[in-house]
Amino acid sequence: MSRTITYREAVVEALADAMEEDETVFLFGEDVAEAGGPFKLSEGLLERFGPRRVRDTPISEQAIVGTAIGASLSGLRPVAEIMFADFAAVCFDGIVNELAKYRYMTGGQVDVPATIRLGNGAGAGFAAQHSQSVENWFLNVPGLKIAVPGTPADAYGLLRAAIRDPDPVLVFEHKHLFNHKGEVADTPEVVELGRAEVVRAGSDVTLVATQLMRHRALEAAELLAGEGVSVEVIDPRTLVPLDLETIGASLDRTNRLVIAQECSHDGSWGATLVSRLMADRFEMLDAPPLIVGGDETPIPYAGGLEELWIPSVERIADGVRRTLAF
Amino acid sequence: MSRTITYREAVVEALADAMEEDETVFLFGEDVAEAGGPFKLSEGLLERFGPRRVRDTPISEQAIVGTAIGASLSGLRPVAEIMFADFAAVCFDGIVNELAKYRYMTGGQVDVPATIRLGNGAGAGFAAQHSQSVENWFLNVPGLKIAVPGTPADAYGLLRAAIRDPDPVLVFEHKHLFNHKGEVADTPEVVELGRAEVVRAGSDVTLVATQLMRHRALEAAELLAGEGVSVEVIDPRTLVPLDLETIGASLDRTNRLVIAQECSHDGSWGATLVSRLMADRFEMLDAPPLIVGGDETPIPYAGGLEELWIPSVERIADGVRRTLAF
Amino acid sequence: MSKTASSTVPATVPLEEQLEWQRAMLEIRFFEEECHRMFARGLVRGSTHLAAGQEAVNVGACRALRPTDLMACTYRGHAAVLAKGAPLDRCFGEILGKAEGLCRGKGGSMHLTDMSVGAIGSFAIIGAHLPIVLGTAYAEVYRGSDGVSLCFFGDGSTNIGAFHESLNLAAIWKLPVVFVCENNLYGEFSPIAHTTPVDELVVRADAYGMPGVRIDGMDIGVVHTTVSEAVARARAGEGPTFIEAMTYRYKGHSRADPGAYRPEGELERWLERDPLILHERALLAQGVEQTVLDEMRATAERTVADALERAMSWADPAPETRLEDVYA
Amino acid sequence: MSKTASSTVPATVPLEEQLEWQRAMLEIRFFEEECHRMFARGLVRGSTHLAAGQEAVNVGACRALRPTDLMACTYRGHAAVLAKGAPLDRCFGEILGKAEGLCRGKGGSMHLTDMSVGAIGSFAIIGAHLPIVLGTAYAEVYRGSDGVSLCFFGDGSTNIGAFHESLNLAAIWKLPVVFVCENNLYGEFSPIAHTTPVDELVVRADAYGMPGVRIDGMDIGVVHTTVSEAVARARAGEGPTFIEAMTYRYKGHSRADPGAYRPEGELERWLERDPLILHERALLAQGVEQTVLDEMRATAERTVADALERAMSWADPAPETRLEDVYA
Ligand SMILES: Cc1ncc(C[n+]2csc(CCOP(=O)(O)OP(=O)(O)O)c2C)c(N)n1
Ligand SMILES: Cc1ncc(C[n+]2csc(CCOP(=O)(O)OP(=O)(O)O)c2C)c(N)n1
Ligand SMILES: [Mg+2]
Ligand SMILES: [Mg+2]
Repeated sequence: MSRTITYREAVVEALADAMEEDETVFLFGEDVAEAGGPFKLSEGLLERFGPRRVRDTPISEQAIVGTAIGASLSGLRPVAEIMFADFAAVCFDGIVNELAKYRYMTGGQVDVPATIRLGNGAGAGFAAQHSQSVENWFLNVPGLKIAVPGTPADAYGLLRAAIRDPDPVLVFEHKHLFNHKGEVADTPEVVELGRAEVVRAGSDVTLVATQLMRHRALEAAELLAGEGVSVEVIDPRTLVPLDLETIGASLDRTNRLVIAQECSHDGSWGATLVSRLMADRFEMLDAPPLIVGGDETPIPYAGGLEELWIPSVERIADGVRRTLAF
Repeated sequence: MSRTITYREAVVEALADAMEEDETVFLFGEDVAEAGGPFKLSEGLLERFGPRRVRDTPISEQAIVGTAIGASLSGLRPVAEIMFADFAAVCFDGIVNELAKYRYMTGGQVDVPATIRLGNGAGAGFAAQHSQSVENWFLNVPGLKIAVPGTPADAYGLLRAAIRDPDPVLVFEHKHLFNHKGEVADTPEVVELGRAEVVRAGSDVTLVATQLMRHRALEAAELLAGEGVSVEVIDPRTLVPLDLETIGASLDRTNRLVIAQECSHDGSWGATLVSRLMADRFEMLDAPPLIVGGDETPIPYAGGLEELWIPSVERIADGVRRTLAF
Repeated sequence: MSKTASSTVPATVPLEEQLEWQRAMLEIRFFEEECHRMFARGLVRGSTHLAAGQEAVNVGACRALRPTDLMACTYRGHAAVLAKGAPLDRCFGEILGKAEGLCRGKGGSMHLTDMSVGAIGSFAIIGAHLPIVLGTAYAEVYRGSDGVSLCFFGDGSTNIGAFHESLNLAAIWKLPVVFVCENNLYGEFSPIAHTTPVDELVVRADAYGMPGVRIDGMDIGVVHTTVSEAVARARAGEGPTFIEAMTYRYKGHSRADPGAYRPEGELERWLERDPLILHERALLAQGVEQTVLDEMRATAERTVADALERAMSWADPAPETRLEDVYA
Repeated sequence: MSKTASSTVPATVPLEEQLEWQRAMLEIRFFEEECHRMFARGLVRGSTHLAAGQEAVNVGACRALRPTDLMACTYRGHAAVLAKGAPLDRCFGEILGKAEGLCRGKGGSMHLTDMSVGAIGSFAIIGAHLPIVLGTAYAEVYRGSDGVSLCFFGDGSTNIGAFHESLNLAAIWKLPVVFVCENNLYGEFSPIAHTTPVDELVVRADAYGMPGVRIDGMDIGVVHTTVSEAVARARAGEGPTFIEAMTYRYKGHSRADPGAYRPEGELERWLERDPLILHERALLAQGVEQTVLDEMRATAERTVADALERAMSWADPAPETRLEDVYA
């Protein structure tokens, strides 16, 4: 049996179920407890689990990330919330130099099962410092796993997997999807990290997208279906580990690749994916891989401008058309 | 007339000449003044320019970057030193959210001519947190310019250009090259940002590399010349702006691309370059672009391990051979 | 609270200037009320944070500065930016995302900036601007000029790393900075005691050997006097000062927040000491006619409404402008 | 300084334990001397930072802990990690980059870690570990156990943001942490007064409502007593303490630094109060025979030499191990 819930509800439920399952799981961050979370992603959890397991912190992101690392070393499974993902910049050292490298630098002496949740993405007019898709800052940092759920089912399933995982996982929750509704099973599934989802099968072109772009990619695919084009839409769901097999297998059939991403090109996961696929599947491609992304600019505030910055259904469809026309 | 100086001497000379030329240029950072710099990159400058223009700071990288931003807003040309580039992580917010976006978010009200110099790269056993090639963290951050000098001439010329530039420039100075010697003109040239250098002309394959890798790429090219292979070695010198024209023109002749980089693959400038070139020059390539880089791991301490992590001349040459054999 | 409490009148400030304070506070209050209505009508994107209740801190402090002095504030910055002299219409324009907005529609409510009046920025990442005023202040020292940089920030912001680094560097370099903490008792939904182990934030100044003072932030006279002293010391090369101004925000943290976490009666108690009321009483006590004040209020309301109307009439930014201003 | 000055003998510490302190300090001193020679011979990669002179702080503090308590220290951490109980040979092994080094050769001198003895890490990014002990300490609270986390850091590190956030959170959460500042007067080549506007760092504890105390860090008895009290308070749920231990590093900042920036005679003055000498005098005063101490010294020297010899004989890490330990 299944039911329809919002992305936000899925996050709350995942947190609750994880805490129910494992006594070592606890949640902390700014206003996550008494206020139920700045985005209401922990509503009711303080009441249910008490202040030992659901804790408010000062405005101190470095201390938050450090607490997550230390608690991990001591065998707990901390879940830290960084309100807007952009604030990862104020605790970047803890994430990239400590959290990511702890296991390695100690020669494997410890597990570091910390989960860091971050509110990602654009679309609501929060401007350049509260709208970024911040997963791209962490791609060149071996040691982290990166989850980018795009649906309620994945928001639930990837968060549960992240919390169980013995390695640090950054879970980017997309702010513009918090009210997005989707199906989950009565007992929702845990989604293995590193498994892409073929969201829609198709044969003419492989269209890869995450989070908000996944939905626009689907819409574009439907639009194009009306034009007689069969688009396969794939959501990698985690960028590290990256399921190159599923994407590659699709490419082997379609021979054309389009990526839709909510970020500028350089240093992006899309560019990374192109480079990886080129190395292995150069000969499979009939057209140059095409990335539909944000402009090489910060994200503007004004509605009309932000709308142009974020790839639209039409821009994505157009990318597909150009790739097919090559 | 020209002379031979070290990379370190080139940096000191560039700083001195910039301060001589422009009264608004000043240098600050940890131990840059009285001690002449932790890496002796500002030796003699305090004596010459006094404490107003050459200043020591506390161990406070956020304050250092902030000072650079503020001084820029007020019309000075600050040059801030971040000792090891890895420490950019503790002041990441200032760089990516403030410095990079200031002009944009204010609708172009100000120039932000700050220069941030950072000690980059591996090779001396400083381990995972003091050896990274940190330019990759900034690729997905529009608004910054990124210089990666590999020779004394470029260390001089790019730093001078960075200081004159009206935009923020991160200048990554490679620690393992500080004692490296090279030719500079008696009055060394300022190197325009965004112009790659064709370091060695060749016709069989285009080999792109920066900093330490540039030198190994050259050695590999010489090695391969002995095998009858003609390698064109190109050093982009700045990653933003990126001189796609020069690299692309080379590719149009060689039809084969190898990149040597001192970092892991995902989110790297090499992956970015591959993706950009694929978009424009897909049909020019006769073989898949190949990246010779560091492992997808943090950088290990032990000599034998670090040596394996950093691409060697032999590994680079091998990459070229494989590309040619495709 | 006595029904006749009024703001303290600094002997040295001409009545005319004191009337200007009231005018500025009134315009700001009306501005914020318009913003509140604009959200309700869906005209404001993202979030917005009103400073209603805190006007005395912003106006009292900014009017202790010269026009050429610099000021940085937070996302709760409409009041500060207006107090420093930014035009009402272009502030509205920015919040509405218009081409003629202060930042060409690229910044929005949280990022009002007007370099031309010395409002160097509104900062929405907690603590981010404190390091930046170090640089503007050092530039004054560097040039041998006597300009001052003033920096507003909230109580909750005193727990972030950048705060610490900034106060330390400002102190050791003896920079001409005035740090003004707008202690409105809450950081988002958390009362300060929930996150901060000291009762008075001003004790933190001691950690930097910096003079610190805690004042009534509802009393514009007190704010003005205290900040003026700090500014004078800064100009004289005697270094930074930390001022903790006790104040209150009447609205919730941001537009989505009704402020349900506040103890009953708290808002009402603060409203009794509304800076506009306190200062009106002070003006009356100095012989200003009530009708003059009533007219000032009416004019302010009209001025603000006109500014909004103008801003509403402006064009949206042209699409291609989004690609401008990344590099020079 | 009197030629008969000695360390303070805490009445409650058995003589046997006091002898252990001396043994530990001797081994550490010899260990560091070997390191010094190893650099000279090119056996150490990167940089290395010797703690010679600071042994009383590390040993006095670590011996106030239980084996199950946790300790984090800086890149100048050989002494602390050894004091917490890490084996000499595997520490040497790590510095030499051997497969049997504490961290399999992946960490090196700046990153000695031995979780099995509660030495959770040596941290080379200034301030990075202070937030981390918040988590280890909270884990004790979480489990209802009474373990304590002790955190060493330098004087210069008190100017970085992470210091501030950590002391604040530790205080507001009343975490069982003991913060031990090794004030050796310099951060790299900068005397503390060059970078820090307060004479005594301990005043910074007040900014967090945290008990703070400044002590003689050359006197192992004083260190041990002070840390023991702080540990007891932490165990009892009374929260963190800040201890500023005045000490001195005999060598320069790192291997490349001859320490030329020091005023003449400074090193000599500190050497007179060498913790090994002070404590030897205290032991003699309690009736320990000089011959026993001489033999202890000789044994320590031999033990260290043997450990180094063993470590030198170990194999380099196998190439493929560099790809291990990234993920579980
Ligand atoms: C680094 C960072 N962390 C968290 C936030 C989210 N946030 C925005 S406002 C705010 C509360 C700030 O409180 P305070 O400093 O007291 O200012 P006030 O809102 O009361 O004016 C928080 C936590 C942020 N913007 N930046
Ligand atoms: C964030 C950061 N900035 C700068 C450095 C470079 N650095 C290494 S040690 C050191 C001095 C630290 O001084 P102190 O805290 O007093 O410790 P000590 O070396 O005296 O033990 C500095 C600046 C660093 N490792 N990390
Ligand atoms: Mg507040
Ligand atoms: Mg020190």
